[in-house]
Amino acid sequence: MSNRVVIDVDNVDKVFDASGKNSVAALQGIDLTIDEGEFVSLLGPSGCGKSTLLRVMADLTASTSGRIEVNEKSATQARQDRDYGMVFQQPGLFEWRSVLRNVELPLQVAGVAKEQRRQRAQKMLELVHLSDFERHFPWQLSGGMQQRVSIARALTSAPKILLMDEPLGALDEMNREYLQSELLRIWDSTKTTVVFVTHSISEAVFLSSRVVIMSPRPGRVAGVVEVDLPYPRTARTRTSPEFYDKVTEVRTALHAVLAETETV
Amino acid sequence: MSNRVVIDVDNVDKVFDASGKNSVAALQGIDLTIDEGEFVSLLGPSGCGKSTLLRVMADLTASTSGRIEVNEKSATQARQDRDYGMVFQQPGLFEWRSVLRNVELPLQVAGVAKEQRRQRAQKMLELVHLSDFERHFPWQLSGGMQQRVSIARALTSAPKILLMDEPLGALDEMNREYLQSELLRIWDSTKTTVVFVTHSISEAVFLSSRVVIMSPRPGRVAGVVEVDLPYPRTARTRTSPEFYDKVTEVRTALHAVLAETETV
Amino acid sequence: MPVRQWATPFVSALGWFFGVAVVGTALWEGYKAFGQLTGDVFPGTDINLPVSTDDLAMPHTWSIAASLIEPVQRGVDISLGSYLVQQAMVTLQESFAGLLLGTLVGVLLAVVFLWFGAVRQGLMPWVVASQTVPLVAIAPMVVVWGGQLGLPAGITVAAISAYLAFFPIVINMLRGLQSPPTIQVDLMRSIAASNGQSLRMLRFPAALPYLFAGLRVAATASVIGAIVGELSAGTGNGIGRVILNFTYYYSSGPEKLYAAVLVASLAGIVFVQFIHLAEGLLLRRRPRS
Amino acid sequence: APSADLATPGTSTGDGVADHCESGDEVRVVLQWVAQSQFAGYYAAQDQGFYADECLEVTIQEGGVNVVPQQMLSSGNTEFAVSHVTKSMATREEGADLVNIGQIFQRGAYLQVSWADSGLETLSDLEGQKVGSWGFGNDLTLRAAMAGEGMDLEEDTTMVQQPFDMSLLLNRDIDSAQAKTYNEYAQLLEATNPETGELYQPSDFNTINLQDLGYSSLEDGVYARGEWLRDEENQDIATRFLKATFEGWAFCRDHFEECTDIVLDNGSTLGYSHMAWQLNEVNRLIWPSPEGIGAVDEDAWQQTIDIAMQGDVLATEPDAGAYRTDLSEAALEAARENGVDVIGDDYEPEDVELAPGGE
Amino acid sequence: MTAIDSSSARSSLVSPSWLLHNVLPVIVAPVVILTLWQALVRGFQVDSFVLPAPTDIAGALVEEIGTILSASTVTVRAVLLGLASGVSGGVTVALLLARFRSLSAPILTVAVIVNCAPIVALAPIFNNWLGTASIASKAGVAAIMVFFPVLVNTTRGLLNVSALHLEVMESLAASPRQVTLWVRLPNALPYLFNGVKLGTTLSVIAVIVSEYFGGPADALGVYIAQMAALPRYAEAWAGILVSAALGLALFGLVNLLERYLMPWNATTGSGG
Ligand SMILES: Nc1ncnc2c1ncn2[C@@H]1O[C@H](COP(=O)(O)OP(=O)(O)OP(=O)(O)O)[C@@H](O)[C@H]1O
Ligand SMILES: Nc1ncnc2c1ncn2[C@@H]1O[C@H](COP(=O)(O)OP(=O)(O)OP(=O)(O)O)[C@@H](O)[C@H]1O
Ligand SMILES: Cc1ncc(C[n+]2csc(CCO)c2C)c(N)n1
Ligand SMILES: [Mg+2]
Ligand SMILES: [Mg+2]
Repeated sequence: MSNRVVIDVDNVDKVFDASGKNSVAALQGIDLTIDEGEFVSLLGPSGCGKSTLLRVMADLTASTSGRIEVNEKSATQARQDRDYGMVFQQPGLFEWRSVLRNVELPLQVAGVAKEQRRQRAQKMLELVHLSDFERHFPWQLSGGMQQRVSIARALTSAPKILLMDEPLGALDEMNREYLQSELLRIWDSTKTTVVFVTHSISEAVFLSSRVVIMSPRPGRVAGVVEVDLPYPRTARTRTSPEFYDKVTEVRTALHAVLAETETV
Repeated sequence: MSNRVVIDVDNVDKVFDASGKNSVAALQGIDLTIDEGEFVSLLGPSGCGKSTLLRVMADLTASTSGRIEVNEKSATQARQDRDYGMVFQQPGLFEWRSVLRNVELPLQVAGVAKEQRRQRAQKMLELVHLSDFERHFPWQLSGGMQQRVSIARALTSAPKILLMDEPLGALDEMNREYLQSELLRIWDSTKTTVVFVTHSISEAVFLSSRVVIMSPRPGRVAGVVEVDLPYPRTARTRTSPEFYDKVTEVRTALHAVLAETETV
Repeated sequence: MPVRQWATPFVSALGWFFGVAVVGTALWEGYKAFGQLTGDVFPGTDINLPVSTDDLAMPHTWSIAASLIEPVQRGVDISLGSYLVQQAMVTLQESFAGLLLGTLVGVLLAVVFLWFGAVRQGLMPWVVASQTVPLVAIAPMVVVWGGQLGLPAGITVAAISAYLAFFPIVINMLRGLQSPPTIQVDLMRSIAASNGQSLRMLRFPAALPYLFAGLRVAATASVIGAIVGELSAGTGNGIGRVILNFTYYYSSGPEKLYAAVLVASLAGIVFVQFIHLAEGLLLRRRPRS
Repeated sequence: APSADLATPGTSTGDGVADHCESGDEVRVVLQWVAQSQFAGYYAAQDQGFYADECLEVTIQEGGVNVVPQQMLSSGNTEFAVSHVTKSMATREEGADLVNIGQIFQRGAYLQVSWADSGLETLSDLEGQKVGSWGFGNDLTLRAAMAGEGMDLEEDTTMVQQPFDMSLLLNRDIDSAQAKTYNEYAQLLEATNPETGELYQPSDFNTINLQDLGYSSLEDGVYARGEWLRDEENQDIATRFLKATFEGWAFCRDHFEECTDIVLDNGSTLGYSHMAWQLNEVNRLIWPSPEGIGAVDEDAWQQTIDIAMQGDVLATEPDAGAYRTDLSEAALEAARENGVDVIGDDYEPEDVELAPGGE
Repeated sequence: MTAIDSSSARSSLVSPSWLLHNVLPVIVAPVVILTLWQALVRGFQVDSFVLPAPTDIAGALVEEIGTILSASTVTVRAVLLGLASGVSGGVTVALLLARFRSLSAPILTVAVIVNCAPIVALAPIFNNWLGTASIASKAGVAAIMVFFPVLVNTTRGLLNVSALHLEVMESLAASPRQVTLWVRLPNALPYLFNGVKLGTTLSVIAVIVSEYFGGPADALGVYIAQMAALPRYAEAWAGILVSAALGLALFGLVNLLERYLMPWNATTGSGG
């Protein structure tokens, strides 16, 4: 793993509705550096600002103050250069497009020629094992398959950075574990940098090289846990004592945060 | 824990659309006895018939064959005697009723006088820590709070049996763990018998005295795991080695089922 | 030939229509026979039936049907039926033009409202108010405006029809354009899609089902608009004018008015069914809700 | 030949112009109401080829409720319109440049009809009664006549918007109805008395003739736009149009039955006897025309304007350009040269018997 | 855990920025439109028979307000009667359909189809049936025009109840009457109101069209038509203005009623 910094978040604040009397301090003094090829999870209770931080990184929301640098440029520039791939909690596929044309979308927006983008999209569908479904429409797929399509879509323009906001949150536990493994396999084969938002302690531990724990009101980085379990991680990893230990470590850190701020 | 049998499921089959060509054998030869005061979880992959079994017990769906006895009478009689309290995956509150009036509903249906049902509903809201919200409408509450209201509603008529179909499935992990503890506290204070459907291994282990593992196509009882962790179970229980061992045991049993039937 | 799936609503609507025709005829004749029997009062009372059943107020269904094959007027060998269909076609052409115009204006307005929130805030109440203006009242003036601009009367009628049609289009189209969930909007932004791309690739396709819901309402409205417009347009054309003429001649041939009203209703219904057909065809790949 | 043009029903277009013409001038004329004998002269001129002889291709456009000829004329949707003096002068006051170029009807035709058994015999008897009125300017003469009796239509009676038929009076929903001699009055006499099974007779009704009370307003006349008339060529067209129209009316005076048939062939769905009655009554409104058909009698004009001003429809007297007689005089001259009797001194009305339903 | 605070939503109703974004444009738009209109008419010397100036219309409104208002009462009476009978008829039939559910699909289909017919065409027939001079013929057309959207919407509301809600009631062994009273009716209210809102504009159109085909002479529809034909356009426009105001007022009234009857919709029931 190289040490080139891909995302550098420096003392970022975000206040919603700053002037109104319902102002919410969603982020406060966030400092975070993410290196190339890392798999970083943002973990924390609901409302602690995980999504907001991700959206600020992706230039979907402007920060109130502070500085964000992505690949040595501004987040806006990075977005316009199409450095990002994004995956959300819901697949958000366009129901009027076939699976293939959904995956093509980012390339179409970027103006890539038809033949070329088709080939590229087919490759991505192979990667997520959905080649047989390219002519299907989203509603003909199960939720898990749809989410795999949306991952393919995010990867299709070979983004340097993959930003994922609870991409597996809507799936049941069995499907979820299966897709976690898939995700690691894809990450391994594409070598992108991943920032991954989740509520689930075990998910964060299983996937990440680093877990960033956030605390709410205002959203702050409450701690970082390095997860030194070796990759590739498999079904066996989940039953290993080292895994349980990490889970316990993260859980303890998180509960400390919760205790500090008053409970749910 | 007494040994009085509360629910006795005897060789129950359920076939949907039996005559049609899309007939689905949702349940086959289910045998299950649940004793008074037990907390039993039904666990299994999607589509294995957990909800169907619960609904057959609740007399919301008729079984195709077999016999169900609840408190020594038929399920229909039990439903008409209002022996059940039900909680579903979605809170299913009536958006035109205030929180208090939602909780009052079962008593109103039963014809209980206004003053009396009001007092009882207020007590239930206290139990779920929502006394401050009795005049609010459902949309003014978060998902977790709504689910607590629906639990209060299920408890308000002091049912002998609480049937819950993935009541915490829609919540995020933190909220979910919090409500799991709440649920155990309420179970402890009301001494009802609980049948609880879930996808989550750790949830099933944390809550139950017994985990019933089901296998799909057709839905069958594939195994039962006794969870002998002592009550009351707390946040500490989740980090204990015994807990991890039980989780691993259930995971192994479940994976055996999955392997047998082919995966996802 | 197997009926294609997108066509089934259309075919079943036709089936329904004939069902309604049979039941309607039976009720009409039943009521008439009852009234004739009791002398237009409720039996055993002197309370009058709400509608008297003589042949002037309620001609027999068969005389209505028979009038369709009789010549429309002296010395002309075209039947009332084909005359009415001809006239209904004129009205439908005006309605269609009005619907197109209304849809164009409605969609443009919806896009403007989407992009400029202040314009929406300022104009939306007036868009609602526009529909409470009695169309019949302004139609004659619209005709004058059309004449001043040198437009043929048919176009003026279409404009009046468009006035009624654009409203459901704006409302539904705006709702449709705003319907994509945040996730999809964010996705387009994250891949640096331009406003135009976002409109073309996301908002428009997402709005299509809403547009069609609006079109169905707008189609009915456009027929009403065309009929009302014809009352004032002075072209002498269209089923609206025919209804008016036959109203004038009601006492000498009530069945003609009924025939005209029936054909007008049929035209409106068929028109909307064609919208359904187009919808089924265009959205056949979408999930059924 | 039936000339109703079914491609655009409600209109009638000629089949081209006469052989001696180098080319045809296309013009349109809008009527005040649907095809009926009230407009027989125009249909006859079309049918008999009088327009074609003048090298005109005329499209006759039916009117109807809401089709306001003055409006269509001022908006440029037609070259000629048939309208009343009161209505067109009101429109002129609002800025539309409408000019009367030929006053066809020389007399008014307004009746006020009630049941004989109601005892309503004079206008003052109508006080407190339910009185039907068509409105749209057709109420002005009645208003003026009532004002002459010191009454006010709104305040002293209950006014009911009268529809196109006489059902309100026949059903006794109103006490007194407006009627024109040539149309609604006939509708009453075509209706069957349910008690006798016979047609109603004039003796069943009380009629108040507003003209007899001295209130006559100039009704159907031909109008064009002043701005359009400024063009000499258009003046020529107008003259030719008037000439052919005058000939049409003369034809209807002299060929009563043939003319009735022409009207019926042009789309009227009312029966023969009704149309015959109507033509007879309309002929009476025109003939004799002492100054020749189309002339404007200044006294009658002034009385009409007075009625309009009294009815609050006109604020000021129309200016001098409101009517011109030069075109109709030229048309009269040309028609006379053609051997047409444009005065009708020896005109004798027919005797028309109404059949049930006007058949 | 946070509750979405209702008071905050309400208190923001009077914040300056809310006024700026929601109220200002509503006031600015008509000022701009009327100014442009006035300038256009005066600047280009548009004849009043084409388009009268707003100031002329205002003048006519002041002068004629008595006549117009008394004409309005005649029209409004028919509109209200039509609206009331259309709504009650629609709701009654909808309740019957919810009770006899097997009938609901065919009848609803028919209703949807009939609703596509231009019902204004019935005006002359209703005059003939119910009496030209009577209010019944005007209100009748309005009632029919209101009836269908109300029926279709309300039935959908009564039937489109959430399966979950029904299951909750079933698990409580609730009687059919209880289900209707506590689930179907409240569920149908927003649907009903959508139908009624459509009905308000429809009923005004229906009555004014019917008035064209004959009826009391002192009605708003007749007033406007007469003025337009005479032509006194300023007066006609004054009448049009009042009738649009009536339509809007009726619409607003229904919105208010909706808020009152559905307090749980406090922020979502914006209507329109
Ligand atoms: N558009 C917005 N306007 C105002 N407040 C907002 C907005 N978006 C988020 N917030 C507030 O900012 C805080 C952080 O929200 P955010 O969505 O980032 O949390 P999260 O950690 O992603 O929560 P979850 O796990 O529920 O998705 C919350 O208090 C939320 O209410
Ligand atoms: N009403 C129905 N008609 C036909 N088939 C049904 C019906 N309800 C359930 N099934 C079928 O019965 C089987 C069992 O369904 P059930 O809902 O009980 O599964 P489950 O274990 O609750 O799944 P999940 O975890 O996804 O809720 C499935 O194959 C399902 O498709
Ligand atoms: C509402 C209304 N009623 C009648 C007429 C036309 N009109 C005026 S007088 C009259 C009787 C002479 O035939 C007729 C038919 C109209 N324009 N609008
Ligand atoms: Mg989030
Ligand atoms: Mg289930």
